[in-house]
Amino acid sequence: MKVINITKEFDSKFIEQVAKESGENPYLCYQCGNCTAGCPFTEFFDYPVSQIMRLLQQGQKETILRSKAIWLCATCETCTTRCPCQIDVAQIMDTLRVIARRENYVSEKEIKLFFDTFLESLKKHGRVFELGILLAYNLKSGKIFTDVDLGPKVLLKGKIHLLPTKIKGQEKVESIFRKLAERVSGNE
Amino acid sequence: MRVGVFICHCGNNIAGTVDVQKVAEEMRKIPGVAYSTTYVYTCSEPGQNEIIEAIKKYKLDRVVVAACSPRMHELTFRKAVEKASLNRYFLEMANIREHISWVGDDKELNTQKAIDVVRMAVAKVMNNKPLFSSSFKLTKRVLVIGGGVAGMQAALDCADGGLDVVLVEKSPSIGGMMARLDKTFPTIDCSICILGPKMVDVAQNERIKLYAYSEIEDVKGYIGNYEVTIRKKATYVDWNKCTGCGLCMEKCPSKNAYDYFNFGIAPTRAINIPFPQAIPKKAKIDPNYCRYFLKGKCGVCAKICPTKAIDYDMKDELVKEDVGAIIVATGYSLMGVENFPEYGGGKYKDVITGIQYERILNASGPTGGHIKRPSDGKEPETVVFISCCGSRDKSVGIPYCSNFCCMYIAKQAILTKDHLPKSQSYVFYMDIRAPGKGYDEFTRRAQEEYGVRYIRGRVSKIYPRGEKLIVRGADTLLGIQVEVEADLVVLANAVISNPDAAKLAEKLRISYDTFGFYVESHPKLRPVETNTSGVFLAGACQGPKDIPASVSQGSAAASKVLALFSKDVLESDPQVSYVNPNVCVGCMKCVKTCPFGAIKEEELRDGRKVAKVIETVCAGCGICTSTCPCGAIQLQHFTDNQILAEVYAFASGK
Amino acid sequence: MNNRRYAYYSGCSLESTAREYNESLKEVFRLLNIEIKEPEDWSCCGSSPAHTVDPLLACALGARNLALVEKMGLDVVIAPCPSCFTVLKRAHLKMKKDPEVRKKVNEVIDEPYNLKVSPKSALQILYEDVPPEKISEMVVYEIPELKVAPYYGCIVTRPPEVAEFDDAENPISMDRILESAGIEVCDFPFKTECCGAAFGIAKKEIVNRLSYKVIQMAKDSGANCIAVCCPLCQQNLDLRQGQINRLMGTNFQIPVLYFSQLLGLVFGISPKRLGIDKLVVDASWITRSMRKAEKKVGNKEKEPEAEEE
Amino acid sequence: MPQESKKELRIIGFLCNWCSYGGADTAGVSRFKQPTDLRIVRVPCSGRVDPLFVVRAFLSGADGVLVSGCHPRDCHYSDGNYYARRRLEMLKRLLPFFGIDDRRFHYTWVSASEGERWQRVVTEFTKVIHGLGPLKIEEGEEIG
Amino acid sequence: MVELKEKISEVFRDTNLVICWREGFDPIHATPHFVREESQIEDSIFNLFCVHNLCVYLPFLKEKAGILVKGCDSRTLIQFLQEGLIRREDVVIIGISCRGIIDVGKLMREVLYEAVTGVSIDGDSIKVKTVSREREFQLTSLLADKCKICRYPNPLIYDHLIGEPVESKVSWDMAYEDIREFEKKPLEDRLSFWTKEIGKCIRCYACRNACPLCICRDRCIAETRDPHFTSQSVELKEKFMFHFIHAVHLAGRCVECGECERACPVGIPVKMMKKKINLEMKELFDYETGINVDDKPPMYTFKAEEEKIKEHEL
Repeated sequence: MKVINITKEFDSKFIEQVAKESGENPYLCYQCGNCTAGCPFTEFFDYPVSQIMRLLQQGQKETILRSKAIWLCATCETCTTRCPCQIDVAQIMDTLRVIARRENYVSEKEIKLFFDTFLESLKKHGRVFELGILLAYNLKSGKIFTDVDLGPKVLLKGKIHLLPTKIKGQEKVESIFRKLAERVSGNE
Repeated sequence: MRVGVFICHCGNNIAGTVDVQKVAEEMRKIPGVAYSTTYVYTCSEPGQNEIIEAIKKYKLDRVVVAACSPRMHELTFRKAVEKASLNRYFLEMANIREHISWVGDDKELNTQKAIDVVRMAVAKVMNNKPLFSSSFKLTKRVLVIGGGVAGMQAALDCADGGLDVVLVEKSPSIGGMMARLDKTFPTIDCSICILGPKMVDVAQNERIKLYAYSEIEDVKGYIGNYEVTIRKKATYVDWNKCTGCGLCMEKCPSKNAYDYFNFGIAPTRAINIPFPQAIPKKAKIDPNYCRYFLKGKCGVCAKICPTKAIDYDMKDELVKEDVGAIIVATGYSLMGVENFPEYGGGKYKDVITGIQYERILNASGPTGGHIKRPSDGKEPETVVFISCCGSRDKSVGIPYCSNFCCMYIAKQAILTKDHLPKSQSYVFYMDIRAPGKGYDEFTRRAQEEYGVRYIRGRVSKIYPRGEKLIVRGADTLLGIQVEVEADLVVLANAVISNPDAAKLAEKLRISYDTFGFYVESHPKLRPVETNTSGVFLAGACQGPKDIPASVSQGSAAASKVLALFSKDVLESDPQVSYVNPNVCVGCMKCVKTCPFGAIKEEELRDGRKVAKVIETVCAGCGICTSTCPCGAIQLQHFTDNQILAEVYAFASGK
Repeated sequence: MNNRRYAYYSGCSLESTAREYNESLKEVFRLLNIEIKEPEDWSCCGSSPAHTVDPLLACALGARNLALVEKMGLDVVIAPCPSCFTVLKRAHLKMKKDPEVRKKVNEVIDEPYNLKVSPKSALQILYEDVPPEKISEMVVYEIPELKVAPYYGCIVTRPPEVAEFDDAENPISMDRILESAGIEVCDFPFKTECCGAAFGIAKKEIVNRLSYKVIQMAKDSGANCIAVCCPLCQQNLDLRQGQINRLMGTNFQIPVLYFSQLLGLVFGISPKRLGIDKLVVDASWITRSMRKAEKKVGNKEKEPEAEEE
Repeated sequence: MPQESKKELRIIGFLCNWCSYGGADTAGVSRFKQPTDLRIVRVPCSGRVDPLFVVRAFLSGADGVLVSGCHPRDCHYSDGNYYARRRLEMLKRLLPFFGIDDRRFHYTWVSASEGERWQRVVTEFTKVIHGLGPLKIEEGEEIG
Repeated sequence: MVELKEKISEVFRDTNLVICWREGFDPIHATPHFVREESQIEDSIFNLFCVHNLCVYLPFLKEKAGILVKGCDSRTLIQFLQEGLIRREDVVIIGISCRGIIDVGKLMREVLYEAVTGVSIDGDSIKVKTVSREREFQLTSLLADKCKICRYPNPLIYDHLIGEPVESKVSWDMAYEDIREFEKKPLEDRLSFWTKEIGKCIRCYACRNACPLCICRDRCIAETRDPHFTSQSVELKEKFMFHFIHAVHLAGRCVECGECERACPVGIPVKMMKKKINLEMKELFDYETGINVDDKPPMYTFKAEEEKIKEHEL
């Protein structure tokens, strides 16, 4: 394992940024490990939650933003609920994901793609068109056969609409996306 | 008026950033200032002599010392002016070190600030009046509240010192938490074997008057002269007749009473003696479970009692005791197991607390000292201990460490191995806190000799699988989740204050912190005193504490009482409030707001009602003075005019 | 009970994959005289993807719908899907707490939201606003063979600061509702474990492994049916049960019903209208074993004090 | 804390002996630098502070008045700061009715160990008062 | 009027002292009347000119007394009882439901300060005869300002009640609208308003002397040197100090009877300051003065957790 030169590689700006955007103070964490213990995804993570928190306290921006863990978090809120220091850990994970996306660190491409596809559908129709998401996702990910086994089950039961529903207020929803995008570019 | 002003250089501490000469010069310009000088170390002996000489030489009648904080040296200089035959309250200090020279770099601004502050002190001292303390007699008896190990130690030490002691214990027997423990760390002494003889000493000591199953109803009075009302709760058994034979308990048909002594690990009878070594060893009926009280008929115990001690009509009784000092040793409580839903607390019978496990380990406990788990009575093979359950957990409002859990976990894990050699214990911990003598070695021994597996991390959830409990936690050193298949889980539940701690504090007029623990007068230098003179603290009522610390405090509190009672009269602090009866309009708002009950209504000869301060009770806060609309009640040494003089002097600096 | 009126935000899932949740819930509400009204032109709440992109976006998507409800003059909106519920509630709380956020969000949505709506889950409405006796009264069928594992999922009670409902670690609302309806529930330790949530498409294996644990625990707890209140949970446990069996080598056949479907059954609503046939894992044995309820359920008498002579 | 200009404003502080005065001492012992405008009056308890002292200070020329006591629950006299809190809050709400900016009067709690907090209170409060400038209550036109 | 006298004599048999009103030196002035002899009962009156709050005499009175109170005055009694300044068993209260009283100042201005020789009231109008002529006014135009926003026209505490209950449609918000309006002005305007108003003060202390809750009377700290809160100088700041003393000492105690303002010879809106504090007392402690005997005046009590007092940030 690589030696970290804490004097030089301590990114305090990153800690501040995360603290500001999440509204949480990472220094409250005393590494009890309750989040790691309760997290249903620990076994799939490259770094367990408590280590993400520790890496954050140590200003290890690169390691965190490159980690898979921040993408695999499903925001089940177990960590937040059980944290004895009352840190909204899930909020921090969310913030890390937002920052990672903003700074083009994407270690879990499928998840990002799924999210993007979802939001694209939302923007386009105002509501979510599930079959469309699946098809678009399959096309873009190249995994054409994701969940094809389930398709017939769902379709036969009449659960998924074959055509998207577009609501009247779709433009209004789209305008939310647009205005927020303008805000971001306006700020920079 | 001839005021003398003495500006201290404090070496370079003050003189380095304050132009002390200029300050002295400015003071000379104030009318009434007869002398103003500087000295390098005013608190030194020559410095003090300088003051004494100057008082004599310049006929000074007031003194201002501008130096460090009055919290540091006020008493020093008061004694100095007294040596020069000046009343000690003719001294004022101006704090030009902590508040000026040490916190500001700009010498010019510092000097201006010092001039203002010293001028304010001069203005105040000109309004000072001589104050004299009065003396009063005291009752040389002491009340000890709480019969746990700390209270017992205090009671015994006081009695040894020749004092009469009134010992009040809330539960039916003395002994407290220690009487419930099986062994003590780090020596593995049998707890009741070392405590039992002490309990007997208390019972047999002629100087100790024990009120068991009694509580403090009311406290009146002040240091040296307290009048305490004690509520003797109804036991429904005449203790003068009860011999403690235990026959009633054997025959009692109500077998589902909650066992307070055993923390509900198993039921007891509605009439019971809490444990074999109880002192006093007397029976008591719990009317919440007694058939006679619930259904109006039964009477088995009354029939069977050989001495006819049962009295269903017994009522609470109030008795009064006069004492001169009070030692509070009310101990602590523990967070209930139901506070840990993620661990199935209250839901899974085999998730228990440390103190409950202690009772299971104990030979006089419900299992006779055989380790059997509550659900099915089987011997556990795997026992998991979880530290910091509630403690150090801000989300449940307990940020503090419970002090002794790390140690008793190690002890219980060792004992588990002793009792059940085939068993395996696991300890989930965040930090091992073992700073006492022989403590760290003890926790190491648990790991090295007894093979207790310590896992660094918290437990997130416990759920059943078949007869096992799955304990899912983290090993943060490895950064992985771990699961233990446990037969029994012991939670080191947080130490909390007694639920009625605040109520007692209000009666005693002592302070308590956010968590309900009593606050000592000074965390380092006055650890067993409270801010109410005459009331002392011992043991865990002040914060979580282990046995040695509790015993030390018990002895310390006793020595404080003995020292206090070594005098025949006490002197009162004259910095108390005083009512000018000619000004008082008798609205009695001061009476209502005084936190100490130190003001009473008095009728003058002309029939007019006015307020009057009981000097010995007044603590000198001055709430009354800021409450009084007409300025009739004035806190001596901090009168309206003294403070206003400072304000006016402040304003004149513009 | 007065017929309270609520706004009803069904959400995208209930319009498609979770149609049976939508329909069964509406039936149950109708029988219990709970009047609901859908906001016109509601849009998607954004679910998890939105807040991973931009917290403001998540807030704005939620707030737009809350503003619609506000315009209807109603003060409570029922969001049966926990994902929607959490987004709406968070949007509400965030805007309430931080005037800065309120300002920013109101700038980007078409109508401003003035914090007058409280979002609640369907579970909360049935638990807090409907007396248990009322539920018991409606029961016409009993299903003696049925033993249900009540599965709440992650976010209907978590985190407690957002949910402000029931216990985060050991919720009991669904247990009590089902019990009031005479349905036996088992002690289910994994009430709030995560099924894998939205990763069904992108990370199928994770979801299958997590869902497996939930189903296995239900089985271990003696349940022959799982009750859910979340479309994602339902989808993961029911639709993917076959995938799970293949991956883990198990042979689960545990039907996964919305708690509202179970209520509907004992209330006597036709299984077809409740969409029982839409379930992937066959649940027909449940309907087959239904029989007319004999006695009133739910009013358990106080047990006599246990005492020995 | 370097002062931008040497122009000081008149700030007076009433500090309880047990907590805040001690806190100010602690700040001193720790050499936590502070602006120099503040002059401190020691009182036994914040409950001793008559709201009229604050008024008197303003009317006698103070530009800012600070009162600091023990944190609620920690009062040396158990209840003093509770009374102070009510009375001073009343005053804080009354002052602007007469046209005196309520920011000129601040009451807070600082314990004997909170030297750093004391430094922050003094620094911030002084900054606020400098932002507001001197308080002017001047003679109106005479009647008749 | 017959009812009034009957009640007074009934009470008088029990107390030997009844404090009420009688006609003053002219028809538009009533004056306090201490009935100590049976024969004095005949002179007692109640009319639109019975402006005084008679409760001012009660604290520290060493005998049992009967007293007449209007709705507004009755709050004073409740406040006294809250503060323990009188004992309930020492007073017998004759309450009068009141439709408002006349502001004699307004009337005098209308009649150009001519001497009034007769007054007659007919329904909602009032005829005033002066030495030179007779004029008729709408009653409402002459009502005291405090009566227009009166929320308690009926006594809140009494042993005997006279008159039909009067309904008030005034809400809390209406009663304090003037304060809220004033607070909308910029700070500087508020300061200059008070600079002008308080500048008029001649330190006659009439406001204080009329105030039933200024129990200090001649020991008032506005006049003492010990404690020396204020000097006797005519400087504006000292005048301010006096009015602050008055306001602060009445915090959570003023029942808004308005006697201070009625007594002020130079027309300073003295009551406004107290109303402002009362508004805050309601806001902070949900407390309203003189409404409930069991309440505690908020400045003389506390809660460990104050729901409404937030810590102030700098």
